[in-house]
Amino acid sequence: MVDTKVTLSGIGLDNPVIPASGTFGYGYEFAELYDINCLGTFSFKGTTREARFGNPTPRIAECTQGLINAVGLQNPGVEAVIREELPKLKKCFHKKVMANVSGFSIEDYAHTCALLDKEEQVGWLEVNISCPNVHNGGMAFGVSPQAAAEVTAAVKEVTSKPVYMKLSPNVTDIAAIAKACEAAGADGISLINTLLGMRIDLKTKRPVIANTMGGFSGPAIFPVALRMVYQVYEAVDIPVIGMGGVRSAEDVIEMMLAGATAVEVGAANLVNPYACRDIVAALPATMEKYGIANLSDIIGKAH
Amino acid sequence: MVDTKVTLSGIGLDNPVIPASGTFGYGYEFAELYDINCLGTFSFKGTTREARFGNPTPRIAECTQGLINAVGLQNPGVEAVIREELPKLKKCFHKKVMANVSGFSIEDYAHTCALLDKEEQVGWLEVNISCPNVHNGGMAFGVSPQAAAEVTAAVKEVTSKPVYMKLSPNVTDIAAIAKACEAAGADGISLINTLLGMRIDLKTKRPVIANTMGGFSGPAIFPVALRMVYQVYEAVDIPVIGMGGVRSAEDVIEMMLAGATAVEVGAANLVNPYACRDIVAALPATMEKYGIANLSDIIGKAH
Amino acid sequence: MKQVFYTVAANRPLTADVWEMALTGDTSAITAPGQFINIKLEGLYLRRPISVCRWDETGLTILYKVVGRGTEAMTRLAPGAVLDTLSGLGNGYDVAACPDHVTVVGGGVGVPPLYGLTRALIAAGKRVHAILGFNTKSEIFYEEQFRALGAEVTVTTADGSYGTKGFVTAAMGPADAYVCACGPEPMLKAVYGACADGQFSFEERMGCGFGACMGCSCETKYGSKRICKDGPVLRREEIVW
Amino acid sequence: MKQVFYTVAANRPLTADVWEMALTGDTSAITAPGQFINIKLEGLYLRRPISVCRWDETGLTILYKVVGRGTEAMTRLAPGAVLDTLSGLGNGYDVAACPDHVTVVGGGVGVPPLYGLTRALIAAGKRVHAILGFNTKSEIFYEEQFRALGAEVTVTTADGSYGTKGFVTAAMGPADAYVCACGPEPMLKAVYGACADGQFSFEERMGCGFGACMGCSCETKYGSKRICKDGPVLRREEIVW
Ligand SMILES: Cc1cc2nc3c(=O)[nH]c(=O)nc-3n(C[C@H](O)[C@H](O)[C@H](O)COP(=O)(O)OP(=O)(O)OC[C@H]3O[C@@H](n4cnc5c(N)ncnc54)[C@H](O)[C@@H]3O)c2cc1C
Ligand SMILES: Cc1cc2nc3c(=O)[nH]c(=O)nc-3n(C[C@H](O)[C@H](O)[C@H](O)COP(=O)(O)OP(=O)(O)OC[C@H]3O[C@@H](n4cnc5c(N)ncnc54)[C@H](O)[C@@H]3O)c2cc1C
Ligand SMILES: Cc1cc2nc3c(=O)[nH]c(=O)nc-3n(C[C@H](O)[C@H](O)[C@H](O)COP(=O)(O)O)c2cc1C
Ligand SMILES: Cc1cc2nc3c(=O)[nH]c(=O)nc-3n(C[C@H](O)[C@H](O)[C@H](O)COP(=O)(O)O)c2cc1C
Ligand code: FES
Ligand code: FES
Repeated sequence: MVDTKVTLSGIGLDNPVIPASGTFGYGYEFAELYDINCLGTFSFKGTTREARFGNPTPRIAECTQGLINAVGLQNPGVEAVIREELPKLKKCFHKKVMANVSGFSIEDYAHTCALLDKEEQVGWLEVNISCPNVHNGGMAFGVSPQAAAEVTAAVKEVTSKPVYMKLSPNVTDIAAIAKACEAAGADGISLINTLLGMRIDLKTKRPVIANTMGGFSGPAIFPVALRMVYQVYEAVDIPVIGMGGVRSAEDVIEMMLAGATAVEVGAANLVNPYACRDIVAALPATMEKYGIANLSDIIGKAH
Repeated sequence: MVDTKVTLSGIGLDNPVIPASGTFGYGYEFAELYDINCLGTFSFKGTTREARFGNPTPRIAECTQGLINAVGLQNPGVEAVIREELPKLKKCFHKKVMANVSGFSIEDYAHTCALLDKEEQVGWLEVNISCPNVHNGGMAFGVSPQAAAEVTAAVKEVTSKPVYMKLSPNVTDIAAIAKACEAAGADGISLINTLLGMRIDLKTKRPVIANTMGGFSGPAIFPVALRMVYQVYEAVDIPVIGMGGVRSAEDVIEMMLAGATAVEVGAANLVNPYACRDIVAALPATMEKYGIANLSDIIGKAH
Repeated sequence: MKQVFYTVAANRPLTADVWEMALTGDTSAITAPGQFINIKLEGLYLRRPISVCRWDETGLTILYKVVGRGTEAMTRLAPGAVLDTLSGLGNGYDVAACPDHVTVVGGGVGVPPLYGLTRALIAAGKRVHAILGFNTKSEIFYEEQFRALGAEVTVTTADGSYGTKGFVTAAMGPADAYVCACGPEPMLKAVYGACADGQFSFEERMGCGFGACMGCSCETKYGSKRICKDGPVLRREEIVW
Repeated sequence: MKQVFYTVAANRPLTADVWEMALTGDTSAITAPGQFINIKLEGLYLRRPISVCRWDETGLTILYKVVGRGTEAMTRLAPGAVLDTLSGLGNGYDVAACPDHVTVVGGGVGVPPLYGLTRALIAAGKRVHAILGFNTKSEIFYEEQFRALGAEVTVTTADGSYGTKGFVTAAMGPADAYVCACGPEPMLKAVYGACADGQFSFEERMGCGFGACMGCSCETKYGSKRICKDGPVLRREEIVW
């Protein structure tokens, strides 16, 4: 029997498969489709201090082997999440969940994380720094090592839970950002968020997405994601959660060889609602095919 | 009848379709397959001061809707190109060709461009700044506005031909790099070069590419390329040549709507040697389908 | 919602660009007219949402207009082909909430879900006035089928080549107070203005089609709703334009 | 080179993981044994290079080992399926350059191109000693076919379960001075050391397969060559390990 277990900052996971934030809601709706306790854990919808409707529609554009989304962090706000979503989730998911947090200022992040820190259901905080900083001309926190470090430090101050900083791939030097987060106290790094992408409608001759551009993800971006996971694994000594285009057990193994301790699955859930369940189910046979007895042994083995 | 003509720095092209550097050799081998005079022009294999064998093999890795290459600028060196390749090309291609130049120091670029400047066959210089600068710890010229500007200025000094700076997409702020090139005198911007990507072989558990990473291109990268073309078109007042994942007449039109005056086609030539001929042939009917009478009218129309 | 692999039983053009496809397979997830299925097509990343036109225990029928790569690919599916779908998506029309006399108003490929709705309304003992709007005579489909259900049918054509000339609202009168509508957004807006109450089915570009991605959200008087899951049918009074 | 759409005429397993596929269509671009075709498969971006095992005016045969997604997909192709290929790629073996006695040495799926070569050599009046190397008895294929051509055949198995025990070099003697070889690189290197002259066919990951991308370059005594166009066959004397 193969062993699919991994450990993420001291918390054991039955397997490394984690639905990615924004593609799995707050979990309970997928629980109508299958028993989501088969998952390692999951990262819930990006949550902000206040409720947000998000961007105007159209928010979705199709691409070759991927999609662009410009949802714009629609969510009911952290207080409603704690009051309404987490209790619903508790009924169907009996593991620790990963709380994905977004913000538009350092204070936003700290406030939201402080509230989620009190929730027993939350195992890890995953802090998405691809968001625009309203105090800095809208430049994303994640494109500057300094800003990334500031968010990290502010969050670490208000929580005792492990903090995973989720990086934007739209940067020249991903390793520098990861290192800055590590130096500021991050417990782990999650990557990649979506690549900035765009499509134009040939009939209307206008951008498909109302907001012009959006976040591109899906199988198309896998080679870029894998490369960044590899680079960040070399740059830091904290665990890395890899994601970007993963859709099969093979992809999970490839990400882990590059350096991922666990692997998130995003877009694949949208086109196949059973994607994560299917990947979890396929892992043991795929491990056997490639001669892997213990999944945690292969982390970073391609280095 | 629709009109497919466009003008690139004063030189008219019958159509905007240009095989991209590195995927069309020095042209004459494709001339055995079809009459390459149907092309707008083409950009020849990246040429350097000295001959280069390039990187160790394997140099190629397959991806979902794309490939990674780590050819490493194999070429016979600028003198051999002028002595041997251009005369062979002259026999089968009767239009101006685009000379793609790479280098590892500012002097390299200037030297190579100065020699190509004397060649009557050469219509434009396309200067690839994705190459590592050996005098600066191997950081690519294309990731710094200063270094990009320096290369631009050095090349402009030695040539009277229009200079297109070819940008690397592996940067935080593509518009800043494009602006720096424009300020330094560039006549146009070509983009995008390949995204840095990676694959790992599950059987050997080693990177597929001998050099670990390589340049990722093909249909998978189209949304990123389109977005950057759109951003650069807004940032500069010089013409933009768009590329990255183009494989159909529709893609050509989408790139032009984003702001491209002409469009290069790379990876598509490798899987379908007739790709560019087929795109040229499909353009008129595709224009009619989308109500376009004059291709040059739609440049940047999505803005 | 349920993942169902349907088998194509028939696939034929009704007009120059509208096709009718009959599928056989499990329809147990379909509970109301106005729901849709989301179809996976070879080589395309996102599924394509298409309304259920009618269904029974053995299968369903969809009508689709050829507008792009996905619907073009659908025309090439031959009987026997197997389609990976998510079936029974969305809320559908609330038949019980309808009064005794209902006007259904469809524009172009907004017409299909109204067929199943009309059948359900008539089965529930209600009277139906069906206003079917098209651009021109050659684009008309399903007029006879609506009549065969027992509905009073008015066809409008924008160019007057058949039936009432003008848009669907040209055929609406005081009797058409409660409307169930489906069609392009400008039509919905016009119909909204011309009636007192009713149910409106919306379209939006979708990521998932089953409520997971928030790609299709729209604002309503009662907060944001997902067109794919809380819709596609909204009650008139909750709509915010 | 020529783009040819071949029709699958037959496709069957010879061993647990080596299959034989017969294709019908235009073979006019194939001019020498040892050339290959490059096959486009649905859903995979790069074409798959596979050697021509034998060919005539009406079609050709390939033998392929199932190692990954592409070759797995090939096993699912039924007779009648149409394959988009680039045909007649590479230089192939130079039959005219061969002496009167030639030893062909193949390891595993290096064996297929040597079948066509052996046939050509014998047709040209030369004697052929074929050394076919496999891991174990159950993996052997085409032994009879080589014999039927009139070659003297030695089979080697690494585990000794059939024929000569050991690697192909175990079966090479002083008479095997001129060798045409195809197989994994370690085998080629060993054979290189065990012979005086000959022609060696190499494999490399390919971008295009027809000389455009420089993806497959290798260094030789006479400068760099593209395995796909200037190769896959190199003369012994030009090889640099
Ligand atoms: C709930 C719902 C029910 C629908 N029912 C029907 C129906 O019964 N008959 C019918 O002909 N059409 C219907 N449509 C519209 C249908 O989904 C689109 O025409 C179809 O997706 C176009 O796909 P394509 O690949 O041909 O076009 P492309 O333009 O190539 O598609 C590109 C992308 O845009 C999306 N897209 C394009 N047009 C639309 C649209 N109007 N609405 C939503 N997404 C779109 C596609 O799904 C795809 O993701 C419905 C749409 C929705 C949301
Ligand atoms: C000139 C030439 C002739 C060949 N002739 C034969 C033959 O007659 N019979 C046979 O069984 N095999 C032959 N091969 C090897 C064959 O090309 C590979 O086994 C095949 O490409 C594997 O594809 P896959 O999708 O199953 O494997 P995957 O591992 O999924 O392929 C992934 C990528 O790697 C490439 N690749 C994998 N293995 C090889 C390899 N050994 N050589 C080159 N590229 C590879 C694939 O083409 C693809 O681009 C030949 C290779 C070359 C270069
Ligand atoms: C519809 C959608 C919504 C997303 N929302 C969030 C979010 O709220 N927070 C976040 O950190 N990432 C979000 N992401 C990014 C994903 O979590 C993931 O990082 C990215 O999509 C790459 O993975 P994939 O290629 O598997 O989709 C979203 C992605 C999609 C497709
Ligand atoms: C095999 C290969 C070799 C390339 N060599 C060069 C080169 O020498 N110089 C250069 O500027 N770009 C080179 N490129 C980049 C292409 O010109 C192009 O910018 C990139 O591939 C994106 O286009 P595509 O997606 O259509 O391939 C190469 C690309 C490939 C695939
Ligand atoms: S399309 Fe995903 S929530 Fe509606
Ligand atoms: S594979 Fe492209 S040159 Fe050989």
